[in-house]
Amino acid sequence: ADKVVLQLKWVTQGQFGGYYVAKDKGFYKEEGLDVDIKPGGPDIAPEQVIAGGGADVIVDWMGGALVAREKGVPLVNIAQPYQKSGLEMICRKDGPVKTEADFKGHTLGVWFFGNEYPFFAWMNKLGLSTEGGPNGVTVLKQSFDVQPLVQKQADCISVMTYNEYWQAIDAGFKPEELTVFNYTAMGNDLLEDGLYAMEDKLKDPAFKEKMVKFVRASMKGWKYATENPDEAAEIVMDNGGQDENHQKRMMGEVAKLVGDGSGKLDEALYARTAKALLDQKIISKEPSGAWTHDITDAASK
Amino acid sequence: MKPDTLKNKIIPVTTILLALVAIWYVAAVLMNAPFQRDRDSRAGVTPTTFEFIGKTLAQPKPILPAPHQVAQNVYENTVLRSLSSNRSLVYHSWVTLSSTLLGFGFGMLLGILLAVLIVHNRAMDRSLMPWLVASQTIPILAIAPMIVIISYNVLTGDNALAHLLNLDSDASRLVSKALISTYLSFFPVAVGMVKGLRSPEIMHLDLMRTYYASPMQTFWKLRVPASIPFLFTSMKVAIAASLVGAIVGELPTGATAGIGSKLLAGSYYSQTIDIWAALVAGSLLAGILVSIVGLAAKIVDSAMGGRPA
Amino acid sequence: MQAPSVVSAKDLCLTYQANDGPVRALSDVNLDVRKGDFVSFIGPSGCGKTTFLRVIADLEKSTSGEISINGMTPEEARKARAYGYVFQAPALYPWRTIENNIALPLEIMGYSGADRTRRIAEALDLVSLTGFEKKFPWQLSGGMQQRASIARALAFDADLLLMDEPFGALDEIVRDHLNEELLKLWARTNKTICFVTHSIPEAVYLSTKIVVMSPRPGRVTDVIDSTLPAERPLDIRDTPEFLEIAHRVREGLRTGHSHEV
Amino acid sequence: MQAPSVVSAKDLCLTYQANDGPVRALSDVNLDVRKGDFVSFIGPSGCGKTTFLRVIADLEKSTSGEISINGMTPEEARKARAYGYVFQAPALYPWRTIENNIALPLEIMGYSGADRTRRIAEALDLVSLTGFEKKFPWQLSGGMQQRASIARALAFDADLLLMDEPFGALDEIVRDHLNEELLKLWARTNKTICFVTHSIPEAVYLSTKIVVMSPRPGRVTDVIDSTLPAERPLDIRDTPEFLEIAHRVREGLRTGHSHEV
Amino acid sequence: MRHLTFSWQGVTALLLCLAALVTLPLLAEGAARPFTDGTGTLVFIIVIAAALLSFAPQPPAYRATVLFIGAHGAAWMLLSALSGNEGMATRAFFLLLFACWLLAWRCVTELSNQQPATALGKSTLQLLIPAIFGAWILILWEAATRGAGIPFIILPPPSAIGARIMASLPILGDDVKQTIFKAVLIGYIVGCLSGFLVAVLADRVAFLRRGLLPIGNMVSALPIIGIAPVMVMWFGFDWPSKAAVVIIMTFFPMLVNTVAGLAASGSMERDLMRTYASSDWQTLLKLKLPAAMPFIFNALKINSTLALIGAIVAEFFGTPIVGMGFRISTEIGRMNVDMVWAEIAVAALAGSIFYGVIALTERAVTFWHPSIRGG
Ligand SMILES: Nc1ncnc2c1ncn2[C@@H]1O[C@H](COP(=O)(O)OP(=O)(O)OP(=O)(O)O)[C@@H](O)[C@H]1O
Ligand SMILES: Nc1ncnc2c1ncn2[C@@H]1O[C@H](COP(=O)(O)OP(=O)(O)OP(=O)(O)O)[C@@H](O)[C@H]1O
Ligand SMILES: Cc1ncc(C[n+]2csc(CCO)c2C)c(N)n1
Ligand SMILES: [Mg+2]
Ligand SMILES: [Mg+2]
Repeated sequence: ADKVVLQLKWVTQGQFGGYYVAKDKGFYKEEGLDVDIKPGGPDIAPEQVIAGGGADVIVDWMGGALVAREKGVPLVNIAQPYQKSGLEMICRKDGPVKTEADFKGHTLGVWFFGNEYPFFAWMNKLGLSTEGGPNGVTVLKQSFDVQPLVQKQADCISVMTYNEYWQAIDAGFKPEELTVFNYTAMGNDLLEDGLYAMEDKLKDPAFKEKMVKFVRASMKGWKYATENPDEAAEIVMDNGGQDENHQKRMMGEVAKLVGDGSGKLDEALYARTAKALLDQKIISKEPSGAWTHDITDAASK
Repeated sequence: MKPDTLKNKIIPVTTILLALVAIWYVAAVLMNAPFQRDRDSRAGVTPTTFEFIGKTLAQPKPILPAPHQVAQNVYENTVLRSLSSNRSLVYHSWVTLSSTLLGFGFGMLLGILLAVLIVHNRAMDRSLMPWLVASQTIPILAIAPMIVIISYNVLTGDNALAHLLNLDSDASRLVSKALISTYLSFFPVAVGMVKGLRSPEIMHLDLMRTYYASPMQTFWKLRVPASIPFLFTSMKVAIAASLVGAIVGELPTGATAGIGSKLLAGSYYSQTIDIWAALVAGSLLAGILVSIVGLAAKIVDSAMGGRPA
Repeated sequence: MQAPSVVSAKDLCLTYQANDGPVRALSDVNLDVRKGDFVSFIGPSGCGKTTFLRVIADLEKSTSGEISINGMTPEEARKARAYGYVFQAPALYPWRTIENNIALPLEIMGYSGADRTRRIAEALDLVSLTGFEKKFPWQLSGGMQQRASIARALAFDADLLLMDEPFGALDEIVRDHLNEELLKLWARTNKTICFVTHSIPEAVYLSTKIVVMSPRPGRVTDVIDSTLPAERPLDIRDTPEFLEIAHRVREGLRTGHSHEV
Repeated sequence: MQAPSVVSAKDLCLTYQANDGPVRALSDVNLDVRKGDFVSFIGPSGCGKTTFLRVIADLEKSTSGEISINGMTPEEARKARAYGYVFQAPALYPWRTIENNIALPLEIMGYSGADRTRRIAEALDLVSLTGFEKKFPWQLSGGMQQRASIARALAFDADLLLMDEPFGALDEIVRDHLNEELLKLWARTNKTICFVTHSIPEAVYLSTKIVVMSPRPGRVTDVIDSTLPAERPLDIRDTPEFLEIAHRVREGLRTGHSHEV
Repeated sequence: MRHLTFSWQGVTALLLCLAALVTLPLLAEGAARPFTDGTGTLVFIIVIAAALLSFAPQPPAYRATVLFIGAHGAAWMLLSALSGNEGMATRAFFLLLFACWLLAWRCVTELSNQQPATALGKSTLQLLIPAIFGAWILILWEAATRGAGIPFIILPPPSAIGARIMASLPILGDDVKQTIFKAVLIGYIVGCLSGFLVAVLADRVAFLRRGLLPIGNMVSALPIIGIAPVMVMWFGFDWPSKAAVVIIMTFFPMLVNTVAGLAASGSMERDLMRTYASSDWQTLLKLKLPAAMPFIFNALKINSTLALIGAIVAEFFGTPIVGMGFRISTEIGRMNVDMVWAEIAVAALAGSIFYGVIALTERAVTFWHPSIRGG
């Protein structure tokens, strides 16, 4: 079987349920692939892994991928399983922030390591400085959990709809005690989990064919996972996921982001993401060739 | 056991340990109180002081878990789980232990090799020594993830080294984690062994000269035995450093097993009890490793005519 | 006919380069030691006794002048394993038993197993340490350690024995005993012995030749040939002949000491 | 009329609890030292000389028996700073200059600045170390270090001086000189001195009273009152009277030594 | 004596040159700016000449100079030929560079055998020898990354790191202020001081000492760094939580070493104090503390590296958006690997200075200790 190494962006969890299901249910094998799924972690940069030859394809956010492309790692989006974004910012209702207008002078928790671009794009749009002071916001590099909100170290924190949000609920917050700013709902979302491969490798038809099979099987996995979230959560648990209930809930939430299940990249969303990055000078010139529909088109045939 | 051991060791140590546990309990109540108050007021209940204290010591995700919560968690995850379950602390300790030992082994080899070079070669001594010190001021732990990822990729990628070693992905993961341990542990060994290999007195060296002993004979019959106490002292430091390296190497690198990954997973889900249980497991592991080295030192020492204390 | 020369020094000088300037440790030393001699070196602290022994042993290089050992350079003599050296301190290896400490030179010089065992037993017997083979150095008193170190130097065949204050750490009674034993050994084996001491009676009692040295710069001020008979019971030390030689040595020392304390 | 008693021991016993069983270091020691005495302790290694001095100095507690110093218990005497102690090794602090090492007891006992300076100068002069005030201990030879430690014990006013083999590390000439100086100092100040030595001539030369000890268990086997005159030139050591006392001491030692080597 | 003195380094360098000649050219075909014949030949001539001249019967100082100029001149020419030709270096190029390296090695060996008379000469050599060694690490690194074309985001060349440092001085300055001057320094001072005070207390109270010492010994072997996330949880995002990690990491080594040091004074020295009926404080001040100094400095040195590591790792678990640990983890995520290495270089520099200052103070304070006196 053809070997494919997939590098995830984060630890094993429901967020990547589709790939684990595809592997577990033998969808990859049916396509003649032997897929090795490598979990990530807070300091694993999938871009670096693929540049070093440690993976054939990676799960990455569009922001990180475009930045890497400019830094000489020619990543190409070959599929976009997540058509919506799961990022949001939540604030305590009993705290000072109720609307976007209240941000000024307050402290916001943000994830860095390439996950900060949507936040900065949003602040850019609001015209808020991120350097602190009375007319800007104070930014904290947020750790892995919701403690900053519980302990009132930050007024608002970043969460994923499918993950940390539920940890806040577990910590005793009721949904009505939280103000939620959802990036997708605000129209500020930048593309999240997509599949990326190296441009030079894609020139090789054999590799391209391999990717077609990979994407086809993966999307089949996603379809199965969204239809059977509990079973998918079990599969994730078997592969090293933590906290079963949490994974089941996560599968349910993730299903809402996957969309039509074709994995096809929405060009408008791509354009918005690229523009937001350009506006903030995170990238310096309009990227070109950073995505292709070839793979998804071939896969859906 | 001599009665002195009881009086001079066991009683003071247990007293202080008990005092620490007591302080821990008080701290747990104090630190967990605000959240509990918050919670109670949201739920609209007003517990008695006694109930309140009880609740602060029984939170599922406390800021500071009470000792018995940690103990219970450790007990459940060691005794009650099968050893191969990935919730077993024994299993995670084993994973960490294996890369600790591997890194420690590499570190010892590298450290001893450097020490031998430095002791036998003036140019090495003068050019290498300052850089050895400088090497330890690099915050390797901060770039541990990068190192682990890059070396893992090199080991599994398509290059000459990878073909030469031909490791599978588990072995590569192990080796790349062990590199961090190696980096942290070679230094104390190198420094200690340089000291040790240079520890023979001038008179002992002169004695060898009067016998017209070859450099090899001087090395094996004098320098090596003289350096043994130094070797064990640095081994104690090195094995502890190795363990730190292995844990940090697992922290943010997507490892799914090991004490570091338990710390991370716990921290990711605010499962403080799990964090503390992992810390306890790490501490036990450190204790066991250091004691083993200490025991080995004692045995070797008495075989080499060491005087009982 | 005179016995052949074992150590012969001519105008020997040695200057140490210390960090606060050069130290003249030996200055124009002329000396001839013949086969079978028992030569004692005596002199105040720092007069170069140890340095001279070290030059003979090729542990120190002379700055000028000539020295030959059995007609060879010191280096050749060392490589020919021509001498045994007993340091001022026992210098036993703490991780080796007494037996193995004595075996050390034998191992290095490649003596065979059986030969080794025999030699160790003999040497131990000579210094009355039989029964202590398996002990480690720290289990022995200072005097016993010193004797073990003497045994180590006697275990292999060297005709020249260099001994640097070997009995300094011993009390008078033990010292007397070892003096007797050393004389017996010397008479039996016909070795040549160079012996450093601080004790005038010891020097007079043991030697056929006493070299008196004086410091700053270290030089030989007097060489006294002993008139005592070869047979020397301990109470020879109360005879007028003995006291006279002792007196001459003391006078020699006192002039060397001049005004310093 | 007899001088008052300074050290008085009655049936003094001391047993050390070592890890391989108890060691009887002192057994039924009876001794009376009077004001102005110069008492030498001599005996083979391990016979308890140091131990006895340490009991007097309250560094060791006796197991049974009685001991009084100037009519006080050793602890009271120590707190009254009744004695100066010279250890077998110099025990100088390497981070203090010679001058400051001598100043150490003066600082602790609260002597005033000017008084201190004067006393340091005097003490240094007594042991002929003037000019070495600013040196650190490691810059001095072993003998000079030992002299500095003697100066340290002499710098403050203690009527009792306890000296544990103070001249062991010195060569014969320097030793002779210091012996003379010590006798002069003793004659001038009328101090009481307890002095441990391994050297028979030294003991005889210095003492008004020689205590011969023997080991296992440590006990006093002989107390010899010297018949030598108070005025003692160095060559008194060649007189028959001297030799006779020396002979008696040697005999005493030899019986103590019995069969060991 | 007018015969030649061969060295294995020199001979091997000549052999490598020969091998390089056989495997020419120095840059792969299609290089944008290939070597001109002139420069290529010049490099060969320099290397061969330096190797040959180093065999000549001349004083070592002369040989060292020739080797120094030859090795570094040739290496510089080789490296400067790389710009514009990234990733095009061939085997011959590296063989030649290794030859230069061997000559530099020979040069260091010659220098090590020098015994300069003046103090100035001594300290110059003491700096020069390790400097050459360090320079060659950088040269080989530069050649490996630029010559062999290792991707920038895997390992950037030192020249790029240097440029990045120069371009980012204000940011680096802010990070150093946050991490070193706040977290590390405060944590280090508080940790060492409290360890010291508790040790003095433990020295006075035997019960405390007996109980605390085994525990302290054990704890200093524990992976304390694991409490970093806990500290961030307790003390918040800013520097106090980092300082707390540093305090805990430095406390125990100081405690254990000081207790050992206070017990290190010889029994005879302590008996001496007893004969003076000295009070406990006098004994502590005049005997035990001075005798403990080597141990205390040992702890200060160990702690100087622990402190930096502790603070930087703690920043992984949440910080304000400034600080060396923050920058390192964030810039890896942004693929600015040169910035990561710039922070590392700054950290190593700061650490070395920190260590050096302590080592110098140690020399001044424990001048009397044999390990210092012996050189
Ligand atoms: N390695 C050295 N470097 C510099 N000077 C030295 C060295 N070794 C000895 N000296 C000096 O050389 C002189 C002679 O020293 P040596 O050790 O030979 O004396 P010694 O007669 O053996 O004295 P002692 O009776 O004290 O053993 C002394 O002044 C000493 O300080
Ligand atoms: N702290 C101790 N613990 C156990 N035994 C001891 C201790 N100190 C001395 N001894 C033993 O007590 C006996 C007397 O020792 P002491 O030091 O008084 O002898 P000494 O006469 O001074 O000998 P030396 O001439 O060698 O100094 C010896 O057998 C010694 O081994
Ligand atoms: C340091 C750090 N970075 C990111 C996240 C949040 N996170 C969890 S899953 C996910 C999506 C990845 O595809 C993200 C951004 C975190 N908790 N900590
Ligand atoms: Mg000598
Ligand atoms: Mg004694």
